[in-house]
Amino acid sequence: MNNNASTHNSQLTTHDESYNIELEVFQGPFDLLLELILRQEVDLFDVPIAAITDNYLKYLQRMKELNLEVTSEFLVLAATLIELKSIALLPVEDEEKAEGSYEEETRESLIGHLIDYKTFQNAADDLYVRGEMQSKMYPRDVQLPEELSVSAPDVLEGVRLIDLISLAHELMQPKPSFKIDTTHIYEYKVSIEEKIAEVKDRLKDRSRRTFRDLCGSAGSKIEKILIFLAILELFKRGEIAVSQARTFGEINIKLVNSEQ
Amino acid sequence: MLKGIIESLLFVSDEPLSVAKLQQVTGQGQTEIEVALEEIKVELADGERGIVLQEVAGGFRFFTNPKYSAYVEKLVLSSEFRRLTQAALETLAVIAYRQPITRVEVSNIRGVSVDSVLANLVAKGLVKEVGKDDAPGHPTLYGTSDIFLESFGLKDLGELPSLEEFSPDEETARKIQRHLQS
Amino acid sequence: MLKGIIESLLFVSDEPLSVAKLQQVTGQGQTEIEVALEEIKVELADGERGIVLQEVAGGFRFFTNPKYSAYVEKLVLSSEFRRLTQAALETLAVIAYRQPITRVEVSNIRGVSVDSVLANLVAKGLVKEVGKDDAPGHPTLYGTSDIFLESFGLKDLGELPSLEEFSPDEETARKIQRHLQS
Repeated sequence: MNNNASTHNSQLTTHDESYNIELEVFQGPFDLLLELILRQEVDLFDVPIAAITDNYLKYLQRMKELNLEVTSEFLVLAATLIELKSIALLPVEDEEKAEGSYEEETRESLIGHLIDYKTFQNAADDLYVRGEMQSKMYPRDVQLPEELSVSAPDVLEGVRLIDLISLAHELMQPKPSFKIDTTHIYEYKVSIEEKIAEVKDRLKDRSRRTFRDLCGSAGSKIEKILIFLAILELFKRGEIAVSQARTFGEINIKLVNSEQ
Repeated sequence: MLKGIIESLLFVSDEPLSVAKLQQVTGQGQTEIEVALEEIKVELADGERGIVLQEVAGGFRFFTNPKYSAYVEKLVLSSEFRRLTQAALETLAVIAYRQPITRVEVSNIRGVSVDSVLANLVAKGLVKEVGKDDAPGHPTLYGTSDIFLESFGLKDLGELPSLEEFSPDEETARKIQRHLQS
Repeated sequence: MLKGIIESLLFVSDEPLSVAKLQQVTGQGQTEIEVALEEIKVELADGERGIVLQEVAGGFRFFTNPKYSAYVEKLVLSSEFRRLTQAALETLAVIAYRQPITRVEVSNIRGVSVDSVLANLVAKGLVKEVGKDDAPGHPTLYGTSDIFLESFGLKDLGELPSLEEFSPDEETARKIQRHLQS
């Protein structure tokens, strides 16, 4: 499975580079994801979600390099994609892949959301065409002929001078800059490599730990995902052994110690 | 005669005139007004005339034929077209089709925070507060304004194409499905 | 086609248009313009139409047919006609205190485009062009009119209370405060 994924990966990477999509400011994470999906004109009915995830992350990286705004929403979607990717990397029994699984639900909801979003994007295009047409049509904003404007009701009827002054005063205040306290927002700086080291440390500390135990310390969804990926990686490298006594039971993890 | 009266009223008015208003000023019945308006509209609709009659925001108003906009702009101070950003258009589309709607609901559909875009649309008068939601905290509900209808040449919201017409085509939907399969 | 263009120009123009001006905007010769104007005039001259074309000092201009003046007056006198919008009031307030001021400067203060609002204030006679700025492109400078002074019972602009003296009352101050905190 792992092999499969990486094969697709490399194919997609070469292909993608030839597209050379211009980096623009995307109207949000769905916009970016849609762009990636729809520009991938290659007919691969089994393009793994991993490929989309990789591309998406690559974009975020380039957006950051170009100092484009990467808001937290982009990162949340990235986390969701990574989550789907990591689930997809696990060997799954056929019957477990049945509908209604968590993975299935997440993916269905993401697909539904993208389709909804695309619908509104199309509606926005329609509005654009209408607005453009209307902006070419000029109404008549012309003073009334004098004989009429004399008898016309006072346009300022009911407006007091004090009202006008209040308005002027308010409008001429220096614009308050709505500063948002950003001290609680920080960049997530931990890499998978660091998590791998951390997991190893904790396993050295105590030779056997459960999966639940290892993930229990995670503060955020993305951290949990990183720990999970770290465990997968360690397992692949053969550095840890994983065992599970029964279905849905605790997953025990221990270091494969070469010295022992 | 009634046609002439209505023509002169539309000519001096600086806002769309509703059928009710035209009834009130002319003392004529609804049917007569509607027939006269239709006649004026048809006469002006040959595509070559300088003026067109359009129903916007619940009333009728004369506009210049869009075909001649280049000349009109040469004469009057060319209004730098208030081109809306893609973000503003998307937000406006969501509000137009889902109103009344809260800020958070718009954010959820667009996948990003819409605070500043929404504030800008309110400042431009295209979107307005229309009430409070019953949900906890009673968030403000937003809807589109008459200025919105006028700016996009719409008689009323019913003139907007149904949202179903904008569903992504089959190929797009298939692509989305396919690419998110693991 | 030329007839249509001229119709649209006459429709939006605030003043009589001379043949020379029409030549300049359309790029057509004097004879072509004159022929087109004559055609428009004849078409509108059947006595029943709402709009008539007249040659007045300085050029040609559309007027409402005098036959229907009673109806036009009734419309103009109806109370809700010509009421100022909030956007118009704000624009007026800025111009009153910052005149002479360009359109772009007003936009900057209000944070939105003011094109149509400004045209409307000029049309209502509250604001007028008072000169050209020295800046590149020599944008038009706007100021308030005598009608504006009269409406507020002011002898001259010097009688406008100074803005500095004016500080918001407690409630307004509290509102702003609350705004900043939320």
